[in-house]
Amino acid sequence: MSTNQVMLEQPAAGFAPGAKRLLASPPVLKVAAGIVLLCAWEGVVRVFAPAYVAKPTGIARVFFSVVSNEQFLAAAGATLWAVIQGLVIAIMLGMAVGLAMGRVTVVERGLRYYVNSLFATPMIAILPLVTLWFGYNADARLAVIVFAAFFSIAVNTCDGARSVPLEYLEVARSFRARPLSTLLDIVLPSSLPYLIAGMRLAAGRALVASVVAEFFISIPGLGYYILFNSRTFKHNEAFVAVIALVIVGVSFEAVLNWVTRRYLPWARRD
Amino acid sequence: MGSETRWARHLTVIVSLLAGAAVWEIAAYFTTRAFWAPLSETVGSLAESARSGVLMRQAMSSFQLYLTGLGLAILAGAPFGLLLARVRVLRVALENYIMMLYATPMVALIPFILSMMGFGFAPKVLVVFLFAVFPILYNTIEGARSIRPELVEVAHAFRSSEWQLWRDVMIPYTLPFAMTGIRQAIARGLVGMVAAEFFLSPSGLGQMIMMGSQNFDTAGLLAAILLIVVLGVCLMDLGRYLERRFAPWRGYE
Amino acid sequence: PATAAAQQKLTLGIPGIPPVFAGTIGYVAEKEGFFKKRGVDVTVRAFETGAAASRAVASGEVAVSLSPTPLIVNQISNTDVKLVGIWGMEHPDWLIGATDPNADCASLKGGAVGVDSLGGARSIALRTMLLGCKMKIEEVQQVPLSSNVGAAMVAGQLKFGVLHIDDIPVIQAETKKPLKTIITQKSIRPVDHYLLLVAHQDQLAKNRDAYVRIVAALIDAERFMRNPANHEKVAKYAEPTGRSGEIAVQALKAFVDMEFWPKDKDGLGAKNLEMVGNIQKKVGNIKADKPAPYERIVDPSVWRDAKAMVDKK
Amino acid sequence: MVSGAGRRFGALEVFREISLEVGEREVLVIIGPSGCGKTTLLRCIDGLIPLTAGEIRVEGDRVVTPREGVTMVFQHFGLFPWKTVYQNVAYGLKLAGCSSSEIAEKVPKYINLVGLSGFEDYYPYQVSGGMQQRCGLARALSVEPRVLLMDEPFGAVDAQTREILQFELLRIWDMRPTTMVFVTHAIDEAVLMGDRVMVLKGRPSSVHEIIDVDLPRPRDRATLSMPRFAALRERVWSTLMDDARRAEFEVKR
Amino acid sequence: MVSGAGRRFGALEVFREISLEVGEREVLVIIGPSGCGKTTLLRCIDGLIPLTAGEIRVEGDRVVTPREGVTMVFQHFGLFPWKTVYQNVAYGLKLAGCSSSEIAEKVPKYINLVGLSGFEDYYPYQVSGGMQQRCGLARALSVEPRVLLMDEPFGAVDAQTREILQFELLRIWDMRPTTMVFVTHAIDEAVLMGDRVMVLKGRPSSVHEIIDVDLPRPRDRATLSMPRFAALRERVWSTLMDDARRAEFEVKR
Ligand SMILES: Nc1ncnc2c1ncn2[C@@H]1O[C@H](COP(=O)(O)OP(=O)(O)OP(=O)(O)O)[C@@H](O)[C@H]1O
Ligand SMILES: Nc1ncnc2c1ncn2[C@@H]1O[C@H](COP(=O)(O)OP(=O)(O)OP(=O)(O)O)[C@@H](O)[C@H]1O
Ligand SMILES: [Mg+2]
Ligand SMILES: [Mg+2]
Repeated sequence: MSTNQVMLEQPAAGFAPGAKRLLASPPVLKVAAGIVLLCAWEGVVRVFAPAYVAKPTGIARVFFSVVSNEQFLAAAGATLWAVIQGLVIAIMLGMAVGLAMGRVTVVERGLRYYVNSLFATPMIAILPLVTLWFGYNADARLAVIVFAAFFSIAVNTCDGARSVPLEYLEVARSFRARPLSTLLDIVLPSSLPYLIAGMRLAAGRALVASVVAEFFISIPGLGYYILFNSRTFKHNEAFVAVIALVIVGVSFEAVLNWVTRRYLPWARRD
Repeated sequence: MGSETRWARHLTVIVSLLAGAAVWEIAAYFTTRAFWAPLSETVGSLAESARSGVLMRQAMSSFQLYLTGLGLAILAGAPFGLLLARVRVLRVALENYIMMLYATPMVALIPFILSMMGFGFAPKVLVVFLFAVFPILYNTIEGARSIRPELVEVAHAFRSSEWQLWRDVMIPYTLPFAMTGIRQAIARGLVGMVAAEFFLSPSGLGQMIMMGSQNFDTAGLLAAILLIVVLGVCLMDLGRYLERRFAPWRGYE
Repeated sequence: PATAAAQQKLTLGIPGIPPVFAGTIGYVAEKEGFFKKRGVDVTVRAFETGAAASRAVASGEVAVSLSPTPLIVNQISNTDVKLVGIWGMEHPDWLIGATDPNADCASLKGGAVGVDSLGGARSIALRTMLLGCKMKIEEVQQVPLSSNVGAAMVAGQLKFGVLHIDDIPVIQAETKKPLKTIITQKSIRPVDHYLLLVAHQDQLAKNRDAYVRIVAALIDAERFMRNPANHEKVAKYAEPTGRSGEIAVQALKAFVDMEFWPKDKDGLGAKNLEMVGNIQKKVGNIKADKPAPYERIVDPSVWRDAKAMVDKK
Repeated sequence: MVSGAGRRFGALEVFREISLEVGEREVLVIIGPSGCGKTTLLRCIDGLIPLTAGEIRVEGDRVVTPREGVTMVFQHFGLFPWKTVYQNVAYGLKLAGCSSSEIAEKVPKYINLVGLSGFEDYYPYQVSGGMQQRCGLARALSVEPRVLLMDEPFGAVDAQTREILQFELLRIWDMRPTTMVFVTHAIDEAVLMGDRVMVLKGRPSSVHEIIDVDLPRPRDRATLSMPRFAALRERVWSTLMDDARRAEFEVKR
Repeated sequence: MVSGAGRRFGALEVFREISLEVGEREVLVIIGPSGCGKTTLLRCIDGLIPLTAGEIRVEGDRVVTPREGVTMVFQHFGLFPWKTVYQNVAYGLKLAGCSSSEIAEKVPKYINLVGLSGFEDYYPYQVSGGMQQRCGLARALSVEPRVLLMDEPFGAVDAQTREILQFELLRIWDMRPTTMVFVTHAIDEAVLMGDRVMVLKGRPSSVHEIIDVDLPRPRDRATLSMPRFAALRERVWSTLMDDARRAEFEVKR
């Protein structure tokens, strides 16, 4: 029950409470706000901006031709695939390193400064170096994605592994559990929520990384698609790619939420 | 025993830092200078640019951009977030869109900003702003959603007026969440700053990196990156400090 | 002739997204099948800037790239990168254009001028051309826009830009206004150098045959482009550069007339390159004592062998 | 005071047809299994939420909103984590519109009364649960209410502290008797505190029985040893038992 | 069994010179104010942490690490939130190396014993506190230990549930008496459950008194009404009182 429900429980005064309630119902509100925002965008662009600037009607006009365009699909596929690959690599490496750091003090002390400072670094900054090492190709994009995602996973897994509640470890010890079984039965599940939080962060960073890499390296992908089309003043087309990116970002979020609800029902955030 | 373990703790850290420095230095002798420059040269380059004043100028330019963007994001994000926190209708209407924008990789908008607003200071500030503002909004709303209804009820039980409710409950409760948002904004804003300096008109530390890479001046490139790493770490710590500072009562968590 | 080189996939990097018109020769060689004919498998790829393309060559990622000569000369003079020029385009067609028909040198002061990137080819050209206006580069504001300077001027974002000849008809067609040419590179410095086809020294030593075949294919392409009968076709190939149809044909004529793509020579004029080196030293882009020697910058032997290969047939 | 009260949340009818009257200076204890609507009833009496049937009158007036002179002590303490003990106690007075000199005089008095002197500047998380509830009690007492509503005030503190607090409350009440509605789970407590014990039962719950507690006042530890106490305790227990068992097996949420 | 036991955390000496012996099938209750080291002592007996002085023997062997045949029920339940009730109960058996057929046979038996049948597939957060503690109890009982260590098993459940669970535990114990060390805060509970009640007091704490509980077994609700019960209750209280008061005022952390 949220704050405001408390207040809404106050006797509803005024006329036609039914209509009022309908107007105030969340879906109606959300859709209305969406329409208002789109109209505002359309209006502002029409009045103030040059003709080529993206606006809802323009985007709607080109939308279907763009999403059925092979080049666009290839670009979207390339970006998505790179992000997924990068995330998988980063998750595996990050979990390994994070768990090691979380459970083995020497590893933690040895790596702490590196992992923490690279976690705090905007990964765009190392793009020029990465292109030198990996070349101007998809490998470099993958490398940037992995770099961007790895540290948030490692840091979070490490936090998770370190903050396994002592009481659980105590229970395990009391039942004479062996170290491996403790790791699998307790440390891993108990740091899962942290891992998920890390993945949420990592997914966002990975998307940024892939777009930036494509800007910089000029290889096919949504970032490049945006760059090319906006440079040729086809903003509406380019914006479809932005929408695709938003969808990807939001779906990552949704998938993680779903996974949390479905498989980690106990890890609710209160 | 206590001092011994502390010594051991420092030892591992020192060994690891020294090892890192050594690897950095030695790696340079196994590749060409274009790929990697030794630590000594990097530090030399850093000292050189500090001496010539380039470093100061570029860092100031970056900082100006960063602080302006971040400051605007805070000024706009926090009050608007609080407003959304209290006005349920607004919040319900907008929260999904804000979450969407929170999940959007804002770099993708840079080409549009470039061709619409050009290349001056303003569009760069806009980029930093866009990177920074949504974490603040998002977290403030999260805070508002998680506000403990008991506390609002207490306020009502004591016959609190609307503005007293704001003063005594809403703002104190949401502030730490806004601070979490600001911590995230501090980190994201830095990314925004570098992105703006890369992809809009080069300036500041971003320009140093670009120039270094273009001229195969790897020492200069590494120097600039090192600087950004240090900056990132400091800002991250600052963010954490702020987060703690504004919620001494959060000790129970 | 199926040689070992044929198995290898090679890439030719050209600058600009979308690419500059000079890169048309690459597309012609690719699409007209000259590379295949010479027994190499080459794809043309556009890079954000010529600098990025040359970095890709240095990292071994790309076999050859067309990159701005001043930049390459700087890089070779300042660092130990193993780049070497094997073919080139001597004639820069740079000019400073203005959308305002009354603009002149004086109105440039403090204004925003579109370039490709800071330190990029257009930026260096701007610095040179400003000498003709008795101005320093610091007196204008450079706006890096890759190869979109023209487009930005069309969109009204910019009043001034460093442009190629072929940008003029495009801008005029879009804005339906005449474009004022404030100054041209050629009028300031007739002897200059624009683009170098650069390769990595080690790769070149290892796989020289392939490089000879690439240059041979480019020679073929140049001859093909020279023939007015082919202009329609070339204009179609030039599509990726954003110039197509009538505009491309016009531009093509202008470029062929000025022998933009070197006609039966290697385009590696020693005088031109030394000139570039000296200028770069003078403006402070070269930090070493003096510019790298001609022999270090280029390797004309590849072109010689390629010419022999073309003539043999 | 309460007549024919009923309350439903959507389809769930929490209680129905509850009527009760509390005399002046009387302590009415409400006991019932978890989830039977004790808290809800108390919130209705305080005017925090409206009834869906029946009506509530305090001192003759119908209750629609929290009224002056009625204060509630919450099950969850309801302290503001960002306020110190002192500020929390002062909160009620501040909202009641007391002058700052009045506040400065009364707050220490009540802090002292509940035995918290010396802890004025602690944040709630820094003191034990028992002390937090004392603080909540001081906040409620400080406004000198005519009616005190207590919602399981000792539900969240440990057993020994609870015993201490119970007798302390009895002592405070003896010093300054007020009308009190006291909700609890614990049978000992119900019998010890109440003049009458009202047992809620059923689903929707209603008044099952009202038991008069004829133990003499003032009550103290000796009361616990009286055979009459054990008998009353047993009586309340047997009234409750079946229901409590069933409730225990109901899945939360 | 425990002789001259002492334990310190750094500078803080928690308890010293504790000696006690628990006979077979005897229930020893340890009671003491919060923070006096009850949990710590139990953890030492279980072998989770070592003593800093003295020694502990179980069945003649010195305890250095958790031993087979001794199980602990935790104050905090110690259920794994990511395991269902069934999986939690099975955990102890699995680690004891039971075959899966044995697990499949025993788990339902003990789940039934504590009255949790039908809740096998619920996660801990889905069931009430009382049910969570039953689950912890089933886990401990399922390995059929010879010694049960109970650390305030009913400290976190509500008063009525607590009464129910107490008598249920008595019933289970009557069916299958085991040696038991039972830690609690609550005096009722101590007197009700124990054959002897050991009162810890002081700072560092030590055994203050051991009170023999001469109430007949089997015990049931009627036990509560015996005058002897009230007398023993009062005796334990008066032993505890002063200390508990002082502890209550000590700031946590
Ligand atoms: N705002 C609400 N919306 C919907 N249902 C509610 C709300 N508040 C309480 N309930 C439901 O009303 C019933 C009674 O709740 P209440 O908190 O009054 O019980 P209680 O007797 O105080 O329980 P406890 O002894 O555990 O404190 C519960 O089933 C609860 O789920
Ligand atoms: N791991 C530890 N490190 C340092 N001090 C500890 C540790 N565990 C317990 N203590 C301290 O030892 C003292 C006794 O703690 P313990 O948990 O045994 O008390 P307790 O009697 O079980 O209290 P409660 O009744 O509140 O459960 C406390 O002051 C506590 O702060
Ligand atoms: Mg309640
Ligand atoms: Mg304890």
